[in-house]
Amino acid sequence: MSGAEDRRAPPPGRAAARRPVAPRLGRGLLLAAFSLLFVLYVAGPVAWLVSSSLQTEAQATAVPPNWLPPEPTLANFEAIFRAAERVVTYETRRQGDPATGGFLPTGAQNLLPSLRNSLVVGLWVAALNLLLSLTAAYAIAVIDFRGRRATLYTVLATRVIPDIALVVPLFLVIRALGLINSLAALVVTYLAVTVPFTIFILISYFEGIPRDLYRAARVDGCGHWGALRQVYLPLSLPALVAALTFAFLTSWNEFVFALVLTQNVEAQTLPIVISGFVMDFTTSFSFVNAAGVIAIVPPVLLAVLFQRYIVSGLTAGAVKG
Amino acid sequence: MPRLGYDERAAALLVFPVVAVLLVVAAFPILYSFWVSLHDVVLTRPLRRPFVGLDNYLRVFADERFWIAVARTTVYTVVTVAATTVLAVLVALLLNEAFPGQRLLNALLLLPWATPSVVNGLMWKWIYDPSYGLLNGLLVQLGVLERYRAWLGDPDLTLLLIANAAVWKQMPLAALLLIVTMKAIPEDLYRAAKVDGAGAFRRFLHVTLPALRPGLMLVLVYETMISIRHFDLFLIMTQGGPGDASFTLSWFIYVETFRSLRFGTGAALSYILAMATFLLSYLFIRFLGRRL
Amino acid sequence: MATIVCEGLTKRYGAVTALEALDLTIAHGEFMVLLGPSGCGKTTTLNLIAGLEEASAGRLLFDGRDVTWLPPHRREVAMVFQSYALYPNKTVFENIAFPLRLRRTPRAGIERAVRAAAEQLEIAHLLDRRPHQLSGGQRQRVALGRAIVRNPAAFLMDEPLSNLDAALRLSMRSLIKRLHHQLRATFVYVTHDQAEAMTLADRIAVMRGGLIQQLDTPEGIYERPANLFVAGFLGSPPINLIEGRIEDGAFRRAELRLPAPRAEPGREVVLGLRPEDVEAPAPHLIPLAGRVELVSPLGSDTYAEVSGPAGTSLTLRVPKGWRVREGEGIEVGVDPARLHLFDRASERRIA
Amino acid sequence: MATIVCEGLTKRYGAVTALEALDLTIAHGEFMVLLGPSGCGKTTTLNLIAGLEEASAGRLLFDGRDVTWLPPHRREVAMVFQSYALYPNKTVFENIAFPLRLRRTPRAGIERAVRAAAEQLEIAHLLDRRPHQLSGGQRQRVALGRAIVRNPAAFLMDEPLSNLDAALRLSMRSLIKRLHHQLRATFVYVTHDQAEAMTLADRIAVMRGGLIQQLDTPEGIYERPANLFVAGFLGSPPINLIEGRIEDGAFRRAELRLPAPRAEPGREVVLGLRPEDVEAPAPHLIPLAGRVELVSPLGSDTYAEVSGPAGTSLTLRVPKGWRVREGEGIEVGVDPARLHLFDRASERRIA
Amino acid sequence: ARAQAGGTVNFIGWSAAVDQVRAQISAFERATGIRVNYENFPWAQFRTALVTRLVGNAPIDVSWISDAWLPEFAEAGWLAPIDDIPELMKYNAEAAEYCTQSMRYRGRQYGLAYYGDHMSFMVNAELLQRAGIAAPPATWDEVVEASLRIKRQGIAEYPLLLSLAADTWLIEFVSALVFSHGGRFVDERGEAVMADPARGAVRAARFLREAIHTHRIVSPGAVETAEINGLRAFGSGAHAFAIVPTYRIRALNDPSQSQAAGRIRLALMPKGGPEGTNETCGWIRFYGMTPGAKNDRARRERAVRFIEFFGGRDTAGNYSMQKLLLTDLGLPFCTLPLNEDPEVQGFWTRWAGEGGGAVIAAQSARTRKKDVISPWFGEWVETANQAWQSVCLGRAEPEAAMRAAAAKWTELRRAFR
Ligand SMILES: Nc1ncnc2c1ncn2[C@@H]1O[C@H](COP(=O)(O)OP(=O)(O)OP(=O)(O)O)[C@@H](O)[C@H]1O
Ligand SMILES: Nc1ncnc2c1ncn2[C@@H]1O[C@H](COP(=O)(O)OP(=O)(O)OP(=O)(O)O)[C@@H](O)[C@H]1O
Ligand SMILES: [Mg+2]
Ligand SMILES: [Mg+2]
Repeated sequence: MSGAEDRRAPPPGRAAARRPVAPRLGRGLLLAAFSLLFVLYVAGPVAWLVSSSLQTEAQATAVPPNWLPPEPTLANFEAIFRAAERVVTYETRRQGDPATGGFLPTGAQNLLPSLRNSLVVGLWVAALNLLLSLTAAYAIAVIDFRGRRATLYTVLATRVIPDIALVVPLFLVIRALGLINSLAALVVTYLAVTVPFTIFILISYFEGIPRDLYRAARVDGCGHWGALRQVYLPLSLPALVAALTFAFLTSWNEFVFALVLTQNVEAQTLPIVISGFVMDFTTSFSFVNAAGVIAIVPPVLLAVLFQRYIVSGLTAGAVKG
Repeated sequence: MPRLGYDERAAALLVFPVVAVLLVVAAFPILYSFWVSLHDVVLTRPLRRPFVGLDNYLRVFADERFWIAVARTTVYTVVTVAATTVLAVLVALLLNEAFPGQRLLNALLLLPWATPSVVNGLMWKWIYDPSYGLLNGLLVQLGVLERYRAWLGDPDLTLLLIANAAVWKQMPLAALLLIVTMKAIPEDLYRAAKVDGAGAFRRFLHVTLPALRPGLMLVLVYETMISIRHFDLFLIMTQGGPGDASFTLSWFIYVETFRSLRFGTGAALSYILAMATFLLSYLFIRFLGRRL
Repeated sequence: MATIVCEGLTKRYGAVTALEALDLTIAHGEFMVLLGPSGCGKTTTLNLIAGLEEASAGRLLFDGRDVTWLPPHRREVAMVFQSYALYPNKTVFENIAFPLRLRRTPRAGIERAVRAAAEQLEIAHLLDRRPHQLSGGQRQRVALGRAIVRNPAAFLMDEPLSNLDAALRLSMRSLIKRLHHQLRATFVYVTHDQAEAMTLADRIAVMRGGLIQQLDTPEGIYERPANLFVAGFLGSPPINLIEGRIEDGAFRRAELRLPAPRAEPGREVVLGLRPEDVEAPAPHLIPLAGRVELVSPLGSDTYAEVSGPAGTSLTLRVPKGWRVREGEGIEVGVDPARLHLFDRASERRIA
Repeated sequence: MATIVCEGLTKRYGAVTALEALDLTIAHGEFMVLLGPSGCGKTTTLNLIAGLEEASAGRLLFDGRDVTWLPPHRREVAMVFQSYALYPNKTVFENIAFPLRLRRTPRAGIERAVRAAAEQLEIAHLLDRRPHQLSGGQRQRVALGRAIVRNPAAFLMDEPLSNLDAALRLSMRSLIKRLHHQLRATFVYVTHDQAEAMTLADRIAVMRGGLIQQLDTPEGIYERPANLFVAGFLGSPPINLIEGRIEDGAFRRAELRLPAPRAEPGREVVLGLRPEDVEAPAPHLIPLAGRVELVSPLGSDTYAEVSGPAGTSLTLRVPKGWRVREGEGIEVGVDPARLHLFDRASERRIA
Repeated sequence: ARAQAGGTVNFIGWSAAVDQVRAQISAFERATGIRVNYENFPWAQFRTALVTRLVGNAPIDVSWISDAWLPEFAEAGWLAPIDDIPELMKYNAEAAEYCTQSMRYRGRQYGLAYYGDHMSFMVNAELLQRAGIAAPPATWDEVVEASLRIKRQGIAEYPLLLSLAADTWLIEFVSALVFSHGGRFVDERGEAVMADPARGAVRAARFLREAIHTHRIVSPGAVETAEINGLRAFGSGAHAFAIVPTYRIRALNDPSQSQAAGRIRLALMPKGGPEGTNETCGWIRFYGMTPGAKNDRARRERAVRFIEFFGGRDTAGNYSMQKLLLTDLGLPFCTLPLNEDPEVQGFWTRWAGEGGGAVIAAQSARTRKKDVISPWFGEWVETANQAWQSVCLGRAEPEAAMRAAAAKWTELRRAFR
């Protein structure tokens, strides 16, 4: 009906008043101060790890400490990456002397394979964990079935017993399954170790997702699987990232179970190999630290990759009220 | 009234995989160690392991070391959990802000967590070392300290120093969980609070903090669970010492099980610790959880 | 298409009873409007029909089949939520397309259906946005769109037009009406808008505190309200209620006297007079005089608060073309056939 | 109390301009209603006034002070959000009490104020519940409660009554009116309900696409709409618009001829006739005849769709007491003073 | 020669001398055709890993065992005696008596030595010289005196270095102190005498306490100083005296590992108090065989050959492994014939200085095994460690601490019957 557009020509643009600087400055300073503290606390020790890994043993244990490497050396790293699988005979054996920089703990050649083992185990655990805990968490958080709470508490209860008490029986189980010294043993074990808590993480997040969304999905024709896939999965990305990181890093860090369930380079994970560098006769801190630095890198890279999924406002605009 | 049970069936199906994994891997060890806790299993006497009911538990309660361990564990757990939680809240608040460099800080946050426990223990032991430790070096260079001193060797400080190493490593997970919870807070609530007249601090108090409840529940439950059972740092850093300064329950369990080879009392101790852990977790969940 | 039968449907939330033994039969293709004050259980009724809440007691039948425990996605009902419940991660297009995708509609069919719906809802230019980028009314229309692209057995709509402007509401109303005619699906529709209720409904159920007060056609509800509550609830401004008693076949209150032939003498009653049921005085009408206290012009109409006879205070719609001023007298005529009479004790309608 | 001045306020979301150089002065204690179609920028305006969004351009003054960059919690405005935005962890009581707590009101004072507000909002029995245990309308009233317990410089209300039933809406409306009288605070109020707009507003700003179309008193808006859009936007059912041209001081379209003395001859115009502006034929009225196509009884009134002269289709309100039937003829009278005339090209009002 | 015997030996050890072990394994595999499956874990976790495997019946044939565990493991049935295997028993004839004794429990022998060592008293000759001390002190009183002098002159803050962290080494360090004070923990009948103030244990404890708290010649940090940290600290040249495992002499005098290289000399363990002797504490680690291996003919044969090759002579008739360990790492051995080997003698001269070898031999002759080794050792040592640490921390009177350790001993001993 209304034919021509009645659009007043916009009045000559009056620029917005200049945004005052003071409050922004205050916030900036506060943030900067806290950021600095944060960096010092979180990255300080790691910085030392890096710095000492670039020093020789003598430099690293000097008094007063060398905060920065006086003559940075990559010897420790070179040693790790050069170390190759070799036949040790009388001729090729190493006589340990940790201070020379050329020192290489036996087992250094296992570091990269164990890094691979750790990665494989961690990724499998993270992936399977997600599958298992997503479904379970959805059921517990969303579906009102009898025994809902009992399920949660039972699952959590599997994690209250100290690992050290479970070491021997777990060894028996894994042996019965014929999985000793296999990555599969670690994967199932870590699944059992991480799943209860990732379920818990996801549940507590799911409960915050507006229930009307679930209802809408159900009315639109989703079964429980559909609601999980279409509503809960996409809306809980941050929690998924947290759960994934948790599962991955827990397997990445785990020590006691790996110690008893694995025997050699076939299945040993990074922590086991690194702890093997802490030897009775010769411990090279600078070398251990170099290994530590290498161990830190992959998870941090992964984390950086996944971090962009930790965003806010995922449910903005979904419901009113 | 007939009940179709679609929900029940779906729930069963969805929960089944987890239950299966746990049954295979977790159920036997847990039941086995419970069985052990009811028997007098001492490995140096392999031929006799009679059923003794709750004797192992009673023995433990009668052991003065147990009460020392309870005291140490309590101090350690409370300090670790409290410090982790408070720090994590602060860090989460910082990282939840948008500012240049925030992504970098986010990546840095992962550093301690990604540091393998073994390296973490060694690193802190090194930092605390009485003759060439960094802490000494730093404090002396800053003029705070006159000469190098023993840190872990001071029984009044040992637990706190170990706790510090633990907090450093555990805080990132806690912070991440809190950040994730914060991301789920509807922006509308902040807008409402602003209009209602709340400044930044009150918004934190009245909007962020209540909304953080589920996150705090996660953090408290998890941190309690692992702190109360912490073991590897003690193995690497103090082995329960000096004296009994870091003689915690989990260390006691280790000693009883693998040093004394008394699996029976070790298991009984484990179950006592497990009960305490479960109870605490339950309280946190009931207190902070929504529908749980 | 479905006949929906609620048999004693009850819903309790702890100590709160949201719905109490609701008996309601909605026929094939009927357009049923639920009307009632805030918190009376309308949304709860829809939720129960959709299967989104478990009934605490009672049965629900679709076409004679007991579906009380049938999960929602098997019920083939479409619903517009009072809270919209849009999928925040999906675009408007995907939100609307979602139910079709779940039904494996071919891609082209979806495209066509969604575009057509968006066109009708006047949100075609918003298809690529996400819900948080929309205004309130736009969100509401997306929610509506998600329902109307479907072809379900029943539509459940919970105040689907509440946040729209009058013009839009009108066109949406006719859109829904058309939909109803085309699909002949059963509709259960919640609204607070009387015009909507009256124009759309085949029948209206007026609820209060979880109970149905009256179930009737729109005219029935408006013209023969079953009790005081229904009478008072419909109409804006609401009906004027005057307490009095029946004497000599007439309603009496002090000097006020109005004919009421069919009422039982001696009864304590309440007389109802709708503000719009007054006209210019005329011989066949009962005259009613008073003093204008307050005038509220609403544009299309003007209402006056009048202190009438026998200490009553009445709200009356000023007949077309009159000019009234506050403080002046006014005299109007009332058609006795349009008066409502209720028993004061039982609050039931007498005549 | 505050005078609110918007100077060229502009808000852009990427490519979307939600608000375009809004100039609006709201006086001390004025009740300003924003009216407009869905998505026209009403909520955006409120957000800018409250400080919840940053203006892309323009300035905002409170009592002459530039507050464009003042954070919201320093502005002392109370707001009812379209989406309610209740604090999910707080009880209803705590939700309403929250702004008072922030102002360190004594405990007893809070208790009293919250109870009083809840009483008026008819949610006193819900004070211990949490938002998720409330119905839609109850939530909306809690949101309203949170605003009305305060004594701010300005109230911003975004469709605060949209989910309430007519009866409740009426009593809430008078509650707001009383509040306005008591506090003499400035109100900026968004509504789609014409009755609300007309009764509450001191002035109404009709918006469209981020621009103000007309700013006037309620009567002014209704009776002298500045352009076709405003005319068409107010009124339900909407105004009838008939295109034609001015010839010999009269509006002409085919055989239809209506007096239009003040209009410039030869102009292409649109004639507006509100449905309710027809009466029984009378000598001083222009007669208008047609055939009834559709009858919609709304209870209080009955509307008829009529195919009128010159191929027009008109919606008319059937005068009180008439009985019309579909297919029959009808003849009414129109007061020429109540006709609206707009230029067809500029869409501006002519007379 | 006898190659192609085939099969595999499962051998488990802690992460020490790994390259030497592997070198020897290569030789063994070449010589016998038997494959070796070698697993190793850090010492700190070794017992956990080993116990788990033993309880879980993992197919282990041979394992390194610490003398401290022998009674426990034997009682648990995890170790098989080898005294009915002549191929192995024949080496007793060439082994130091003290070593053989250390592998015996209840009259049966359970293995062949991997290495055997004792705690040595070492001095930093340069610091002594700077302080004008001509000869190393011969008694602990003289040590105190000398230390105080060094301390006064500002040459060293804490002249005496002791590594007393609560780990498995602690009992060996304090045993050296106790023995040199002429003391015993237990008497020949196995009764606890450590609490008897007349027997050296209390005296040793009192010495420790005074050294730390009265004379301040030992750092309070000693309670957190583990053996390896102690080694580093001594190697940094900041201390004049230390008790160190003998094998560390190689590292301490190696310029690439120690700043004090070339200045560390060995001396006899000082005597403590009136009944003091020069005795020290020794320990050995040995190759043990599991019953599982022993009861299976084929496995047993392979295990025996493995133990012989490593703990006895290799197929060429040489004590190759022992020599390897000494020359590469400084680990002393139990096999007497090797002492005559010129290379070995050269090694001692090179690393321990002129006469160093003689001191070692003399000290070796004054070495006692830990008298507390028993089936309840693992449990008792926790209490003992705590007791010693409490003394060092000044939190317990030496007498009371020793009484507590004695009480625990008696209690466990009774309970074991
Ligand atoms: N984040 C955003 N991104 C893009 N466009 C937006 C965003 N928020 C709002 N808009 C658009 O800005 C315009 C004005 O929105 P606003 O919410 O002010 O409308 P409104 O007048 O309140 O409408 P309603 O009556 O439907 O609530 C709308 O067209 C809307 O689509
Ligand atoms: N989870 C709950 N716990 C307790 N009471 C509830 C809960 N949900 C709803 N109620 C109550 O049940 C009653 C019916 O709610 P319902 O949502 O059906 O009302 P409604 O008729 O839709 O009202 P409105 O028009 O305000 O949306 C209300 O009084 C409400 O307070
Ligand atoms: Mg509702
Ligand atoms: Mg809006």
